[in-house]
Amino acid sequence: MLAVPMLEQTVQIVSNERDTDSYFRLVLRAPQIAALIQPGQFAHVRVAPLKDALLRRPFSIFQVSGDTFSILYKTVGQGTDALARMGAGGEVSVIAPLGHGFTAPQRGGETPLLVAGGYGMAAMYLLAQRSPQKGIVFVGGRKRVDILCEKEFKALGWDVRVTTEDGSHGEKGLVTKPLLAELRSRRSNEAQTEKLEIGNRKSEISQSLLTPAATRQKVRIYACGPTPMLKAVGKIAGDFNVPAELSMDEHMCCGVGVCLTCVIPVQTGDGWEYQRTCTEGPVFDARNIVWETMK
Amino acid sequence: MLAVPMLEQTVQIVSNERDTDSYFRLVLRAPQIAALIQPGQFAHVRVAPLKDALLRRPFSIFQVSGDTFSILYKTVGQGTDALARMGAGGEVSVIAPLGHGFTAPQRGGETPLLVAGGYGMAAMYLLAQRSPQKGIVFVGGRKRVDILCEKEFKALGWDVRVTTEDGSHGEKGLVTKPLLAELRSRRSNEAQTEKLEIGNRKSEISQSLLTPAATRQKVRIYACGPTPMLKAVGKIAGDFNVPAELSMDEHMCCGVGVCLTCVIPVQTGDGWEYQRTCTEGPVFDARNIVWETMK
Amino acid sequence: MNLSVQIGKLKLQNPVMVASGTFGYGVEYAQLLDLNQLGAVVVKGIRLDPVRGNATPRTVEVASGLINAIGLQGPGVDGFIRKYWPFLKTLKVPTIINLWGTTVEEYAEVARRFDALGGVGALELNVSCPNIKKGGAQFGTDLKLLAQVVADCRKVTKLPLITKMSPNVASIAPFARAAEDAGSDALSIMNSYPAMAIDIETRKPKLANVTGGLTGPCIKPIAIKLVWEAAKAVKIPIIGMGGIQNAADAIEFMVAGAAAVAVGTANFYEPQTPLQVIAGIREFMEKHGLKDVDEITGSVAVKK
Amino acid sequence: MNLSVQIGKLKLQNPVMVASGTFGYGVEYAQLLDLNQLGAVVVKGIRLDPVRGNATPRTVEVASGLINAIGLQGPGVDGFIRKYWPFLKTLKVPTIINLWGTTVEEYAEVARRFDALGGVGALELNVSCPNIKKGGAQFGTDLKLLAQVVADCRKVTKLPLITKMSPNVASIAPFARAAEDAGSDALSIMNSYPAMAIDIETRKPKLANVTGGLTGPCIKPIAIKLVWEAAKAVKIPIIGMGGIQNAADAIEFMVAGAAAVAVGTANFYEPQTPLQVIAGIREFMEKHGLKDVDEITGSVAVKK
Ligand SMILES: Cc1cc2nc3c(=O)[nH]c(=O)nc-3n(C[C@H](O)[C@H](O)[C@H](O)COP(=O)(O)OP(=O)(O)OC[C@H]3O[C@@H](n4cnc5c(N)ncnc54)[C@H](O)[C@@H]3O)c2cc1C
Ligand SMILES: Cc1cc2nc3c(=O)[nH]c(=O)nc-3n(C[C@H](O)[C@H](O)[C@H](O)COP(=O)(O)OP(=O)(O)OC[C@H]3O[C@@H](n4cnc5c(N)ncnc54)[C@H](O)[C@@H]3O)c2cc1C
Ligand SMILES: Cc1cc2nc3c(=O)[nH]c(=O)nc-3n(C[C@H](O)[C@H](O)[C@H](O)COP(=O)(O)O)c2cc1C
Ligand SMILES: Cc1cc2nc3c(=O)[nH]c(=O)nc-3n(C[C@H](O)[C@H](O)[C@H](O)COP(=O)(O)O)c2cc1C
Ligand code: FES
Ligand code: FES
Repeated sequence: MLAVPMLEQTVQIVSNERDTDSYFRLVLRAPQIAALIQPGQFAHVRVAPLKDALLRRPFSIFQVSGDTFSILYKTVGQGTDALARMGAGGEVSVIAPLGHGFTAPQRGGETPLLVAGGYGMAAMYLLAQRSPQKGIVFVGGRKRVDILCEKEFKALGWDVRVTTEDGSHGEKGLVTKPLLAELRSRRSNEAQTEKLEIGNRKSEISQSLLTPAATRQKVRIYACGPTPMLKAVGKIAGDFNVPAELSMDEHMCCGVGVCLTCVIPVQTGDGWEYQRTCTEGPVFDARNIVWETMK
Repeated sequence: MLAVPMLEQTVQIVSNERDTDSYFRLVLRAPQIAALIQPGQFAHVRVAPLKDALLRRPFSIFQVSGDTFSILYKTVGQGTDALARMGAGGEVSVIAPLGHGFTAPQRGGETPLLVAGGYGMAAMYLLAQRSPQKGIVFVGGRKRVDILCEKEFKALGWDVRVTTEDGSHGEKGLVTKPLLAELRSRRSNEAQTEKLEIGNRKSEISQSLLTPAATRQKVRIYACGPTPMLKAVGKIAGDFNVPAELSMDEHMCCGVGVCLTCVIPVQTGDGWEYQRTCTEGPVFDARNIVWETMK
Repeated sequence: MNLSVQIGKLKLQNPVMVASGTFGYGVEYAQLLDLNQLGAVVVKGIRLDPVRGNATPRTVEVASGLINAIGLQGPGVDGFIRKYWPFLKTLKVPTIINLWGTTVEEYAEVARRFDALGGVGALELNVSCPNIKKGGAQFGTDLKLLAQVVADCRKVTKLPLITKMSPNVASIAPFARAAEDAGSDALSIMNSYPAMAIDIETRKPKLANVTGGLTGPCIKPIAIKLVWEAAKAVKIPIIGMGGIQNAADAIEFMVAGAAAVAVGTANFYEPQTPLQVIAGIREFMEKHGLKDVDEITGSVAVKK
Repeated sequence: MNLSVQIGKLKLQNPVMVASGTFGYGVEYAQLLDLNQLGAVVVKGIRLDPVRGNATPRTVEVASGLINAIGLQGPGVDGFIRKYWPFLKTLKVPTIINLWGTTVEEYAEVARRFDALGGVGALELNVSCPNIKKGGAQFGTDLKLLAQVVADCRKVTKLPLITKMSPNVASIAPFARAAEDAGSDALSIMNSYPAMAIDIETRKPKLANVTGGLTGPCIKPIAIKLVWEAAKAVKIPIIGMGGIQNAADAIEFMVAGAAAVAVGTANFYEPQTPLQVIAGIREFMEKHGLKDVDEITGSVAVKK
């Protein structure tokens, strides 16, 4: 039960600068925390200058570098607004790292397909950086300014596919559009391969390709973004029988599993139960989420 | 009833600097307000960075210079602490000028005796500056750092008499000590004059000196400071039959007369009633305050 | 765009009033804002005779709120009429008189006096002040007394009667219905909530009266719930109040079921609040394409 | 310097507990603070069977507070004993079980089960949760039901019984006395206050459960008053809670009449709060030259 090692510390702001538009990057000096972080985990941040709002705010851990870690956040309300006004040298209290992150991609394992909407990109960087295999990043947003870290992912050598709803950057449409296209093309390639191989003598490798399981093993989806996007990705993954890990964005209160605010319905043997996004999650296996019970 | 013209404005901080120890001087650019200020009035200041505390804080108006006015404040709690952290260029909302201040000293009228404890000095400066007559300032404090504006009053050409409770500056003791001494010496001088003149032929001027009323008219006490000090000053003024105007320091809420928080018991024809420090005051005639009913 | 609302037979140009006891007698704020922009001015609670009120300290600041125990200091009916009515009657917006008594008879007598005065917009029966030993909340937390106060005042006046409800009851619905049944034209919800603060250094209560009433943003979630519950229980309009700081707060009360709102404690720190609320309601209506402010009232989406 | 306090026959090394539902089952915070420094660990409310709880959203932040409607999600008695008891029983400080039921019989049965378990410090009867349709506050706002729950639990266990009081009553004194008379060894005051928040853009309540319970600093002045009133009404010790953020808050509850305190909502944003409170109480005792923490309890200077 003491699965995830976490620390509560008051740490120094190294920098807090605007990225694009309403997005900021906050770098914190926190050597002990930085050393513990796994991709997909989050930090629970107390923004001291908040007036009558008491709760911490959860943010995915974006990058880890030496004795620092950073978050990439969008100003959407009083907490993030107040945070954006803080400067280098200031202090914030953080509880981190928290939650169960993504399954690490394995060398020679499934090809990672990352799907991110808006600040969902923040949850993905460490995964990509630490992955022994390069994959594809599907990144979507409403408009050009919502497309974050394109450069960073390209610098890692990943294939970045951009979509915007207004078409101001990359392909016009939702992020699921190129994802679907990619999965379809992979399926038809496989089907092609299958047909070819069925026509010829079957090798052991081609044998495994015949089974649906094989199709599944070839790629693994990792997604983070708004819930409707995650739901769509989950559905696509189901349709294609591809494993998908979704990092869920639920309102949180304690962040450590005591208050039971952040629950989502998760399938269990005979039914479903509410599990905590902050503790059992934020990353859940898409197949286990009972979407019908969520609003 | 619309006696005091007041304004609510968000104004800029010109400077906010430490005076001595825990005292700060805040200068605000507020041309319209500055033009209206009378000695003894106060400003009701909203300190925006306060967290869950909502109310404005009242401060005597210290100095007026061109299009600015200033306050001199001591950090004693969350509001003044937060204020002290604000810097030039920042903004505060003020409602000012508020309250009924001191009676202006008249040329050839009573000699003003100012009595101040701690930040009470702040309420006195404008009075001294605008007085056509120079007088004496009795200033007291716990220790050296509580003695404010000594230089400023000296620069105005006033006689400044300092007391500290620990003797670290000026005379050791309470501020009432030199006040009492001064009043005693004035009385005995007058008695002297009286005796002399009674022995000789009486001039018209000496005639007026014979009546108690004459004694009263020679000095007028103006006081601001902690309530026990004001009470002591009020008593002394009564004993010597000298008029005294006391600027009362009561907790305030609205500052404009609607909430009835800041009341003190004031003698009326047949009894007493609660009057508002923010509206009928902060300056009251010492003779009218019903000390027994105050805590 | 129609912002006017109806409280009994009284028509207000907009739904934003000020809460009794937080706006004096109007005149005090006349320099800082144009009173004629308000929905109505509600004056500090008045009884027959002058009232000295409680000893000081009378208020204490707490987290996101204030506790007060003023003790209904006031000039009495005659004093009010002499000192404040000449100014108030010149206003273009109605004055609502908040009144109280120590007996049912006194409530009725004060109501009669203000009925006779002429020109008063409505009477608000304060049966919920927690800070006086006799009168106030004593009447608002007893179903029979409440009904009697309202009924007896009803007999002496045709002015709209607003009953100012106490939150300090186990359930507000029966009290709301009792006031409605006894002839109240509207309900004001809520008065302050009984509360206390102690200075740990001196061990003394921070208020001379020991206890007081809690107001301000801290009580808003309680007030919203009470308005929502009362709105389900009665047909008469509700004036929502408790911690309103801005238009969003006011609209929240209206969505919960209030036909009008009152700004209270916020006046003390931001006297422009009532006007900001009116402007904000207008903006909200524009944004949401609403023609009449009553489309907001009771629009909360709760499955029955 | 003696910080220990007595709750029935249970001795606590210091008067600072954590409030049920804000500390999970202890284990979750074990990495962030030394649980063995606490007065006691109070676990989330448990009934006989597992409880799924309410739909989400379950909490919403409000001015200086929080509204929650968790709906008492929990593993049930067996699940608790399997999953959490092995850890809790290793602690050097007592575990207090917060329990509830949908019938008087269920309360007693859960009490019996925990009595039989052995090693439990005390039982806290949650008769005051506002967020469940059956059970909870239903029992704490009805004098007869309250007395029956306490009496029936009393029959099945010698463990100290703490009754967790609802603030949503017109007057707490009779309820406090009813719990005392029925055999309760202590009272916890207070549970959350019924409240509501609405999203004005969507018109939807911000909680799936529509209403919830208000907690945090915003309710402290209400809780202090209730503790003060209950302390005048009963002889049994009171555990004060509601918005405690620091030692000064805790001491204020004690001065008002509490023998012990619990830190609730503050754990969510500052998990070190309980330890800071303990340290601060020690400092306060030193500063004021107090030898025993019980010198603080009920020391409020109010003229009778
Ligand atoms: C696991 C996780 C990871 C996240 N990672 C990021 C990230 O990397 N970058 C980023 O910009 N944002 C991230 N978010 C969302 C971020 O927590 C919210 O944007 C933030 O809490 C908003 O706070 P506020 O005070 O500015 O907004 P307000 O709307 O004023 O907040 C009011 C309350 O609602 C909560 N809240 C509001 N929006 C959200 C939300 N979307 N998710 C959870 N709680 C919310 C706040 O925490 C607060 O309690 C993440 C959320 C979760 C749960
Ligand atoms: C007419 C008047 C003139 C004043 N002039 C000055 C001045 O020139 N310089 C100066 O330093 N101080 C002055 N004060 C006192 C000043 O208002 C308080 O020191 C200040 O309000 C403390 O606020 P805080 O938030 O720092 O303290 P806190 O103790 O945190 O304040 C809590 C609450 O108590 C009130 N309060 C606390 N102390 C006082 C006090 N002594 N008087 C009134 N309210 C108080 C606060 O306004 C606030 O509502 C004056 C007070 C009055 C009434
Ligand atoms: C200082 C003060 C005085 C009050 N006096 C009265 C009063 O005389 N009559 C009355 O019915 N309500 C009185 N109230 C209650 C308010 O009218 C209002 O119901 C309450 O403050 C809740 O609104 P708010 O949170 O916006 O302040 C008073 C409130 C305060 C803060
Ligand atoms: C999220 C949450 C869950 C709670 N769950 C319980 C519970 O299971 N049983 C109970 O008796 N009280 C429960 N409470 C009430 C607290 O124990 C406490 O009485 C209340 O929060 C007041 O204290 P606070 O203001 O310090 O939080 C809960 C409170 C919160 C905020
Ligand atoms: S946020 Fe409290 S349990 Fe997840
Ligand atoms: S502070 Fe409100 S009347 Fe004086």
